[in-house]
Amino acid sequence: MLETKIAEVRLRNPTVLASGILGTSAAILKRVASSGAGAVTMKSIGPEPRAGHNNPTVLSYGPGLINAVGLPTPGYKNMSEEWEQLADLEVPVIASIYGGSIDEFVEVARFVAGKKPAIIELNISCPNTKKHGQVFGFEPDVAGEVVSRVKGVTEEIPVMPKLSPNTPKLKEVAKACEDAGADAISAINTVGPGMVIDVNTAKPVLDFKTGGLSGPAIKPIAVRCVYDIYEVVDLPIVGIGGVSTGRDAAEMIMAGAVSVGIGSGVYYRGIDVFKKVCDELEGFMEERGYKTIKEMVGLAHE
Amino acid sequence: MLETKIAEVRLRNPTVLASGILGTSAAILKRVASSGAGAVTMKSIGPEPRAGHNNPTVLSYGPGLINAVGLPTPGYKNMSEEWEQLADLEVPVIASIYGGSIDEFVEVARFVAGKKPAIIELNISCPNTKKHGQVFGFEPDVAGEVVSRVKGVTEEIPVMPKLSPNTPKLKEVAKACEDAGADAISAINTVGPGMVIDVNTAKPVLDFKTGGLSGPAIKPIAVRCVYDIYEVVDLPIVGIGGVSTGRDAAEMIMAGAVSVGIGSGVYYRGIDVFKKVCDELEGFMEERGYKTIKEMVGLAHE
Amino acid sequence: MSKNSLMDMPDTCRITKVLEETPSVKTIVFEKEFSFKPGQFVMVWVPGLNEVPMSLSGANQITVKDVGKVTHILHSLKPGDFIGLRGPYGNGFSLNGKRILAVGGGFGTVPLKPLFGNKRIKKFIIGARSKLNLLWIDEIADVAVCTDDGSMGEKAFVTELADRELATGNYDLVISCGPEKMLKALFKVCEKYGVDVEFSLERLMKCGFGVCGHCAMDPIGWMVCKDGPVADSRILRQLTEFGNYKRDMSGRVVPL
Amino acid sequence: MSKNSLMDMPDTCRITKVLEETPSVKTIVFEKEFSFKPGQFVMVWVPGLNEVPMSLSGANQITVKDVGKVTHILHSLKPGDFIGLRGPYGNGFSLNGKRILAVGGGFGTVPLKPLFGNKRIKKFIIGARSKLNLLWIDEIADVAVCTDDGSMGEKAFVTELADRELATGNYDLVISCGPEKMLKALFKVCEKYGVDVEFSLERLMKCGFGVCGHCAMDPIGWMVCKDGPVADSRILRQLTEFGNYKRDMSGRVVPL
Ligand SMILES: Cc1cc2nc3c(=O)[nH]c(=O)nc-3n(C[C@H](O)[C@H](O)[C@H](O)COP(=O)(O)OP(=O)(O)OC[C@H]3O[C@@H](n4cnc5c(N)ncnc54)[C@H](O)[C@@H]3O)c2cc1C
Ligand SMILES: Cc1cc2nc3c(=O)[nH]c(=O)nc-3n(C[C@H](O)[C@H](O)[C@H](O)COP(=O)(O)OP(=O)(O)OC[C@H]3O[C@@H](n4cnc5c(N)ncnc54)[C@H](O)[C@@H]3O)c2cc1C
Ligand SMILES: Cc1cc2nc3c(=O)[nH]c(=O)nc-3n(C[C@H](O)[C@H](O)[C@H](O)COP(=O)(O)O)c2cc1C
Ligand SMILES: Cc1cc2nc3c(=O)[nH]c(=O)nc-3n(C[C@H](O)[C@H](O)[C@H](O)COP(=O)(O)O)c2cc1C
Ligand code: FES
Ligand code: FES
Repeated sequence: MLETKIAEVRLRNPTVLASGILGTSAAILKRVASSGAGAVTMKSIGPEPRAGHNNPTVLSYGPGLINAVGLPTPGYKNMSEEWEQLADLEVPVIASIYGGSIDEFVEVARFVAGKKPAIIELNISCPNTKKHGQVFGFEPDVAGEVVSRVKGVTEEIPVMPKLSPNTPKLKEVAKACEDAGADAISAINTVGPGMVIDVNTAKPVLDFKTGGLSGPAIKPIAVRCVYDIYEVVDLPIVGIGGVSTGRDAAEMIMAGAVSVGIGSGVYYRGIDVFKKVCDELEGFMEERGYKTIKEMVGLAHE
Repeated sequence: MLETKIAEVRLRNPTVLASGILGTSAAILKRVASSGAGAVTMKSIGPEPRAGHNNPTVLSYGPGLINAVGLPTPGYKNMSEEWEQLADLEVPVIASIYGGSIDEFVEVARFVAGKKPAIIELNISCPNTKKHGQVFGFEPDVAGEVVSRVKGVTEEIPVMPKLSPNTPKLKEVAKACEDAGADAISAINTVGPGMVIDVNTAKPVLDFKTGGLSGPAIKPIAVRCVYDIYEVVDLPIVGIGGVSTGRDAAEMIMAGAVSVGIGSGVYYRGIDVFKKVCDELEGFMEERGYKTIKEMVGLAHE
Repeated sequence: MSKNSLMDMPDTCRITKVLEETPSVKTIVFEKEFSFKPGQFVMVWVPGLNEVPMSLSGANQITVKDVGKVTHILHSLKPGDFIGLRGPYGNGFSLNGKRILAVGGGFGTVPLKPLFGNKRIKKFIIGARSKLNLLWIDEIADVAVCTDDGSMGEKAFVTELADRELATGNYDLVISCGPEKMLKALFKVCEKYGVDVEFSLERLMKCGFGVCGHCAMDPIGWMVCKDGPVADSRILRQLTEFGNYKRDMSGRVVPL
Repeated sequence: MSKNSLMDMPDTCRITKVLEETPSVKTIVFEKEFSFKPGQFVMVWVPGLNEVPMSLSGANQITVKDVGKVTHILHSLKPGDFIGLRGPYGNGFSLNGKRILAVGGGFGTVPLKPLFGNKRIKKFIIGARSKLNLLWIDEIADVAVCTDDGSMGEKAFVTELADRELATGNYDLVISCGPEKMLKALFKVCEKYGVDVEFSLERLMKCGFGVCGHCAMDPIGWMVCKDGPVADSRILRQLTEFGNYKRDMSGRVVPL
């Protein structure tokens, strides 16, 4: 009942671990898979080792989380144990990658494609560093170029750019990605960014000062973005942002997603959020008479 | 202790009723003033009568509010009773205006200036209609033109553009407004927009389908925007977004605001939120040894 | 700070029953049960169309008069259809009296229904244009009925019957709901006898929870959705707007 | 869904007292009181600098060894200065035993402090490099002391003393905190005697609440911040990473 597909990749259920949550090692990815996820995304991988920002990097401000981890990565070359252990993972593995230039995207993508992940996700949407991430996702032409250059080296591995809610040109970016050959789209990355200031010391709390928002606070933005993207492209969409219940998942699917990413939901409901969301979604589908995920995709567009 | 100033306008305390909350009539503005607000903003006034969207227009999604009221307005000409009754209001009145073209902005501004409000706020940031609001606030040149054209007809009344968090060019827009002669800046209007879909019926809940987010969910975004604007302009800033406690107000002030707008706070703490915020802010200032609001403005920039 | 505020998002549930009360009034019964105070209302969302305020005529029902676009569609709904509900909103009747006279004019009887049988209400006066529009009169023990056309009960306005009742000196509170012009006239009568009132008012509503300001009445900014819908004599004496004008969707003042 | 989650934002409060425990260890007492379980930790924010995990050595205190940048600044703070605290995090010791042996190595004694006086702990073994590094030994009733250099107590490693104690068969649980190499050796001793353990581990931490994945240990993804920091024998037997390697800030595997 819960089976779905992202491009040609089959998922046993629509829940996908979002990038940057828990995905730092093969071990924890396996644990997430056995907690019920339909697919798992690795923490975004970059060209060179990078420590990311100092702490605090991830906090809760109440209505949601705020983070600026700053894209720490061992660098794609320094992950041989992880790559090996990922081979026998029970669910599809999505490799998220980033670069500080389009060439770097291509460099990382070429290597990573050789490791045969189910999908390569392009992080062109992280708001938490100066030179990476969303700078590649704000303008349609830049986003399109990243996609088409990466597609040139990834052979049969599907490529899925991850879009930012922070550009007013979201629809144009999505369309440019489709035109450039993207096989799927994921959306959204974190919102804002925002800032929290400690009033006793008058200091921004995050080390990077600003951080992207995630969790329940941003769910309506994520739903709207997925809805908007669905209107302009014919690609499968992984809807990410604020999902932590089965109803949230249904909402995202009705907005147009074939599958839902879960990140902050791990904070709100624990590592077995995947199983919980699946059970709730199944309950909802039974109650309302839906037999497949496919039937529900995009229903809100009537 | 709480006195502050926006441009040359003196306020007995930094709390300002944000536009569109309660500000539909002189009567309710008076009630807000007697509930402790330091200044009140009228609901945005447009050129012609406009009903706005059908209901639902304002809802709570949990972490915040979502609204698409759609800029209902009697039209500036049809408000004679309100204008008369506003004359004896105990605190400064800010008149928020909008138009569907720069000419309309000028037309409304000219008339409204004649009514001598303390400040004219330019709503170039509402996300909830197709032709008004944030279409004028996304690009620095457009925003600058609205400001300079309006300045041409408002004589000594200070002009305060209200900025949108939804443009990546926020700093550039702020700078353009300053260069165009703005006397102050208010920020932010609502975030997103977002969408809520009812899963039982697969229908977007708001009549306009999408709506702007406000309240606690967006506070970090508002704080970051004020922080960013403070870095690039020398104008007084009215910081708006998610303020409902004295600590929230202190945070906004430390980010760079001379005064704080309160909208959704009315929902979270009732119409006397203004008095509550003032009491709490005063308590905080006493505890931490601050004697004036001014001392605290922008402290987070060290 | 944190409100349990999903009560302010329409919650869709199924209609279980539809009762035809009069040719133009239907009661819609739904799955959801509210714990409420008589006089409180809910915002009723017709998915994809619009949302309007309706008094609760019971814990799980509203009673709707077909007067326009939304109410017309509400009349066409069938058991199994979904409607969205949020609330309950407003203050409800506080019933600050020991010997209460209740007056219902037309479908203004709706919010009084949960009070049928209330021991402190000594009498109900129910009026309508004609027999066909009378609501629930056989469910009330002590009821005086009147119609404008005399098709049932006395041919009179509820104000006349109320005047007569109040002359007995037997009442210390009048509660009522109905057309505002009627309420205004009734208030005059009550003031003449020095009897307190609690009247349920209506204004255009958007948020329903005291944020948009659309329902605020002059000159004190009394919000029908949050401070009301039930106003007592002290409030009514201040509301210069009462019985005179209201505001349309744009916020423009229009006569009643 | 709604977590009372401002506990996951640093709450700044003032330092009230600073105690010098050894030349390189200070206890920082603050205004805020945590209700906590021994073995739980807090994330300590030095405003404008960084944030690090520290065990609670009491409801309102941490005890810090000066080993690097942040801890060095922590050592320079004075009463009246603000630090930010969030937590408490982690599981704490469950103390699933009746006759417990507690072993503290170096500043690993810190999380054991709230257990001084616990009736089920029959004996403490406290070891350090030298006399100067021994923490709180005169506050414990039944304590065996050892130092690497023999400057106080026995010249021995804690593992040797533990081996001797366990040989008596008097214990059903060993709890400990200290350098991971020491814990690894101690675990071997305990396994030899078939005695269960609860050891408090350390890994680089970012979120502290089970979201970033940075502290997860191979091969089961056991998260030190949330599933730990206290691991029991069943867990330790599975952690191939234990005593061997860890991950740096970038996530790269580095030897211990
Ligand atoms: C507190 C309160 C309780 C009410 N209880 C009941 C009830 O129990 N039963 C009942 O049948 N009606 C009740 N009403 C009136 C009901 O809301 C209107 O009849 C309904 O909104 C009409 O909608 P429409 O689209 O069918 O009519 P329209 O064609 O839109 O307009 C007809 C009239 O309905 C009123 N109206 C329209 N929209 C709104 C709105 N958003 N808010 C308030 N009034 C509106 C206006 O006066 C308008 O002139 C109540 C109103 C309020 C304020
Ligand atoms: C659960 C737990 C409880 C701890 N309890 C205490 C305690 O009670 N007293 C005490 O003095 N120390 C304790 N530590 C260790 C303490 O966190 C480190 O000593 C401190 O982070 C060093 O920071 P630094 O900047 O001074 O050192 P650095 O110069 O940054 O590094 C020195 C070493 O400290 C460790 N370290 C640095 N940053 C972190 C981090 N974010 N998370 C974990 N380790 C880090 C690394 O191993 C690093 O190699 C605890 C650690 C953990 C995980
Ligand atoms: C702590 C944290 C780290 C993240 N790191 C990454 C990352 O490395 N790459 C990426 O594409 N997205 C990253 N994200 C964004 C999430 O994948 C996701 O898009 C976002 O959090 C919204 O989903 P959520 O509300 O379910 O968390 C991170 C989010 C969080 C909270
Ligand atoms: C119901 C509602 C109506 C609003 N209408 C307007 C408006 O007419 N003009 C405007 O400039 N801003 C309008 N806003 C935006 C607010 O003034 C404010 O900028 C925003 O809500 C953020 O502040 P808050 O979090 O304190 O609500 C509206 C907001 C809400 C919630
Ligand atoms: S309807 Fe919005 S304030 Fe009453
Ligand atoms: S520190 Fe983030 S998961 Fe443990």
